[in-house]
Amino acid sequence: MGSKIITFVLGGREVEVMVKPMTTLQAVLRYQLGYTAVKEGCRQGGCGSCTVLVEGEPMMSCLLPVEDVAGMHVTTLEAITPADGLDRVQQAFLEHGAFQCGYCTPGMIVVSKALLGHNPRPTRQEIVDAFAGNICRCTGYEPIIAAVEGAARASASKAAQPG
Amino acid sequence: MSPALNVVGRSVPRSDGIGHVTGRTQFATDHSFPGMLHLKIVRSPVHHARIRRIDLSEAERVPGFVCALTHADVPHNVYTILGLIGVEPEEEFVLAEDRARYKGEPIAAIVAESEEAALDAVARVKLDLEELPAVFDVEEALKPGAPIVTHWGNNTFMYEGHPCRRVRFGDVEEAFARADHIVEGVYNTKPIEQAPIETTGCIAVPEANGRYTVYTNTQAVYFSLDNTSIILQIPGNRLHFVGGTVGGGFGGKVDVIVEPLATLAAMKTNRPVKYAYSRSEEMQVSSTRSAWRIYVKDGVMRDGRIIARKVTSYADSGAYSRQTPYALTKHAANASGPYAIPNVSIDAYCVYTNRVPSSAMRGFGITMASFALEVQMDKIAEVAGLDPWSIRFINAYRDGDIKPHRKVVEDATLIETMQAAAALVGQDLPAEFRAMTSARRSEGGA
Amino acid sequence: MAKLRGTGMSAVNYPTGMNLGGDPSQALIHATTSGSFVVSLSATDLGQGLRTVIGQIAAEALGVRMEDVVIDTADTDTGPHDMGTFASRATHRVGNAVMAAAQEAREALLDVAEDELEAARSDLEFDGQGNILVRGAPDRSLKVADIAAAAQFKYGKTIAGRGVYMKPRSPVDPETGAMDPDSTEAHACTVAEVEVDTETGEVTVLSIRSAYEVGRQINPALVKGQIVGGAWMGMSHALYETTAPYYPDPDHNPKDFSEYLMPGAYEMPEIDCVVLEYPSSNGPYGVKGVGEMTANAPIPAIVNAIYHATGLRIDELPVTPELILRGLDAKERAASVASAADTTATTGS
Amino acid sequence: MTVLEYLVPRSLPEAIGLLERHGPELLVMAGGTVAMPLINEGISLPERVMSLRSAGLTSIEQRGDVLSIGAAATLTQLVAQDGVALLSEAARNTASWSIRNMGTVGGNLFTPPPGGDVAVALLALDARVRLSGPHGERVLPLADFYTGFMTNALAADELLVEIYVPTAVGETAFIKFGRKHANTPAVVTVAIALQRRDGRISAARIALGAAGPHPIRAARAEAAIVGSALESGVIERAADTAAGECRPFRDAIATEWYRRRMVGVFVRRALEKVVEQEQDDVGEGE
Repeated sequence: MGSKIITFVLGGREVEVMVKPMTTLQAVLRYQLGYTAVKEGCRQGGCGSCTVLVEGEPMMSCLLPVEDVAGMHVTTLEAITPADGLDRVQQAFLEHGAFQCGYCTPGMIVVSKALLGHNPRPTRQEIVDAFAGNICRCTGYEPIIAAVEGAARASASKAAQPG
Repeated sequence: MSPALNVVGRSVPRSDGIGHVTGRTQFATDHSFPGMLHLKIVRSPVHHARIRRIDLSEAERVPGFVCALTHADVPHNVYTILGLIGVEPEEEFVLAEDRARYKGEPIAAIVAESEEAALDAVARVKLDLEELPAVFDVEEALKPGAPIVTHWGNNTFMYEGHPCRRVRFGDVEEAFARADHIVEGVYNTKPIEQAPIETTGCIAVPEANGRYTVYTNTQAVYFSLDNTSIILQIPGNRLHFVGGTVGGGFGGKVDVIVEPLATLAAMKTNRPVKYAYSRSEEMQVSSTRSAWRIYVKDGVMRDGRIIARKVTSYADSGAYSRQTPYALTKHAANASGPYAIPNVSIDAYCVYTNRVPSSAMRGFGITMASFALEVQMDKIAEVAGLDPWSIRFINAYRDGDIKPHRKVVEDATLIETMQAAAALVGQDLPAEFRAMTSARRSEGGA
Repeated sequence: MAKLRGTGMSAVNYPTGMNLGGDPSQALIHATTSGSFVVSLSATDLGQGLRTVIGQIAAEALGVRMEDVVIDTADTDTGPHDMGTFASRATHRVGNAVMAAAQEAREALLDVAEDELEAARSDLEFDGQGNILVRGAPDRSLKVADIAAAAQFKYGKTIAGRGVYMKPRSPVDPETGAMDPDSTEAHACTVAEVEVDTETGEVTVLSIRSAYEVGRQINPALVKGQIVGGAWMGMSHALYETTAPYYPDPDHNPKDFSEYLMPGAYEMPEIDCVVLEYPSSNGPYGVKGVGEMTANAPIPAIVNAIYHATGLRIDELPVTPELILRGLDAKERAASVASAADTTATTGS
Repeated sequence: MTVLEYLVPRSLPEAIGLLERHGPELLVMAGGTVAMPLINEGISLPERVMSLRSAGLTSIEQRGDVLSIGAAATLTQLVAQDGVALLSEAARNTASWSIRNMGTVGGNLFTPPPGGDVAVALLALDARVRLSGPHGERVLPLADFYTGFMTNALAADELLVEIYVPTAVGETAFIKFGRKHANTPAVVTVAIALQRRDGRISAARIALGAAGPHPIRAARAEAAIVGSALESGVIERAADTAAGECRPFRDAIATEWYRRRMVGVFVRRALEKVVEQEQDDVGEGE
């Protein structure tokens, strides 16, 4: 059997790709579409560096044949980055030094966005739970947790501002 | 007084920060090129074997198979990564010849149109192996009759005629004889993986001008370039290495494993070739931090002064030594710890076993010495009837002291650091330790 | 179920710089006509922040703003030779090379500035904001960018500098081990608190508090990042990690992140640190280096804390829960044998 | 062989038809969290793979006193359901958020130990599984589904399509003990469901994970406590018996010795948790 054309919505834009059977979403994003914020730390579902949102929910793109997201909305870090500057979560990662080598960072930020989307004021425990599938070898996690707490506070104070 | 500084000493934002939080930072294998081929390795399934035959016939029939490389294709197949700084002998096989010395040792490389095809072809290579007895323990490897791992006939790295890196300072035996207490310990540590989140990898790309550009996540671009040049026997000016952005290193990316074969495959196929470790390769066949066994014997006086220390250390280098001989030298230079000990004897062995080679890792030669010595210090404290803080203050080195390797101590601040830690945790120190400094003993640093 | 708490400490030195020397690093700096300084190197950024720290050193040494410095590194067609980023050598070696290159580039700038500002060299100073001033004459200043442009278009001169740093290769005396095995020594003292579950053998690290002395900190936030991340890695080495869980038996070597054990965010203890600065004599601005050493002191501190909590001397890493349980079992057996012996002795007397 | 075909049936009959057509060489996959890593690494080289993700097997519904769980329902769905607390807890303690969004309840039954934490809970709940093939359907107790390490009662042409869990479960407790607190393989997993009448245990199911070739029941421990009150001596007896009868193994995470010891500790702690929950309930009632 040959290749198929699969259509899905990537960061709000419909894309069409021709793929061999069972090509992973990760491979399509990185090697066909050039979305290299989707990282490739293990391809075992174990590091979280390839995390993307499928219909708003975090998933490991290395374990997902692209056929399974046909017609769905996929969001990568590229789509989280606003045209003008940085998202609040990205800003918080900068301010808290929540990365060193930067390789786990895209996955961490995608998960943070998903978490804050579901739960704008997460407890420390909820943050820790959300990151259980994302491995960082450099920072000791503490600055990452602080960044998410910081982003949540920033959102709350912005929401509290009149007008 | 030095002039005021403008930017040194300030927590300025990281210059790569925006790239990292937006994912725009380009890591080595984020590049991809039209027509790029994929290289995967056929590895030894056993710890030690004679290789009788490599049968590629079935692999060659896999759709997408492009070529295979064996040792015969590698111009200078036996190398030593530290050969660049004069370390001998050449010992590691880029691709195994008649013998595989560890489980996971590369025997052949398969180049294919896709990663899937390369993996498929690798699975179809038939190896005819005669399994040989293997040795996995550093002291077992040194016993007479142990399986010999190296190709020159013994299981230790030789340091200018000695089977270990030696340090001799004073007379430990005389000091042991007059010591009030002898404190002995043996410390064992298991191998550790650097485990960077980005696996080791590179892409070698043939350029229009006959050169090869290699995008790599090596920690040391020239080290990798120079070793590649030696292994492939091509002038360094035909190689252009591009790197600098590494998704975690911790010493795991100081070896030169992927670049020579990827470049060789690019030369052979005239196409871009990617060779990146899978996670299981990174975990199971990439270099580790050595396992260590460290024997420590200290002679201690009633007042807590350590007057003699004898250390015998064995680092499990695995089948090839890579950076480990250098780690032993660093270890030997520091196995007395940050203490002033007048009589010291150190023997540090780099031992070959049928294990995955060990190499560099964060804390190279020191991390496990610090573990052994600092646990030993607590034992000494107990024997001498002192608390852990006192034993360290009493023995702390000062500027002007002579280390066992004969270097005069210049930057000692152990005492000040311990005082700061005590203050941080609310540990009361006796006045004599509060007043102590690392200044030269002759300058009142009593 | 008992949970036992204990505190342990350790104090360590760390020799920085590739130990036996003979490991040169070069830097080349040139000014563009827009006033940027391109610093060409071949060091790598592993995440420790090399580009940032070297950018700070270059800006400081050149007397310009951080944003006027471009770090171009690890391209062997443009970068001069460098041994690599390992052995806590990068900031030390490359930083020194950059300072030397910056000095030469400054001199070249001053050559032109003397003419452009009609002032003696000894009266010129950099304000660190991208300007050269005539001391005592605030109205007489020029932008570095204008001087760089003038050098190119008016004088036909390059604004460039070359730098290299090499600690000469030190031989080792094979008999005595006499050698020069470091460039400078940094220090750390760590206090760890643990809690041990005597039923499961689990060790929970409650806190890791440390003092570090690392010479001059180029960027304190990055230093702190190394200390926090290193504390995590030290705890991981102490209690979790290995590729050979049954060493020397080579079997059951982990293949993925679930089998290769490392603590997660949940396991992170409270981390606290203070940093002392005793500038070294030979590092750039007194740097010693901090990247490698931060995982070291936590390991023995944790192991010593386990002893304090349980009375078990552990001499093996990683300290698995099984190791603790077997140790506690042996201790209990020894105690019961001892008490049986006591009973016998008492009865016998 | 590079995968030639990835089949994504839209209904159960279509899936069964495809399985019949392609035979046992067809790799059946649901969430992909176990199969995909093996395929990515070239350890598994299937020619044809069928995904059950879109075959209409994803619902979780309460029907009377039975919770019906589609085999392709995700672990995230299982966390969210409020019919059986033990299942939510087991699912919450499995893997990570992303993996729970992908991994399925059915897939968890095929995950070799030390994985398969949800399966341990299902075993304690006396779940039954519905198997469907071209010649009809059958329903088996989960306890009869497992036949050995990575082997089961599924015929070559059958699919596991649904899991039935009685909702009247009595008192339950779940503990997963790993070397870390989250997203980690089990040293041991314990799930317990008890019924008590007049202060005495009338029925007990103690299920263990990572303590045998597949999730197992500690039948002798169960027998040892039925008829007794749930008090410390009885709890100790259950723990000791379970530790004696389990069949643990050594892997990268733990030795057989350590696992056996932890079976004892965590069977006891799980039973103590039941007691504590009862006291909490009493406390709340006052």
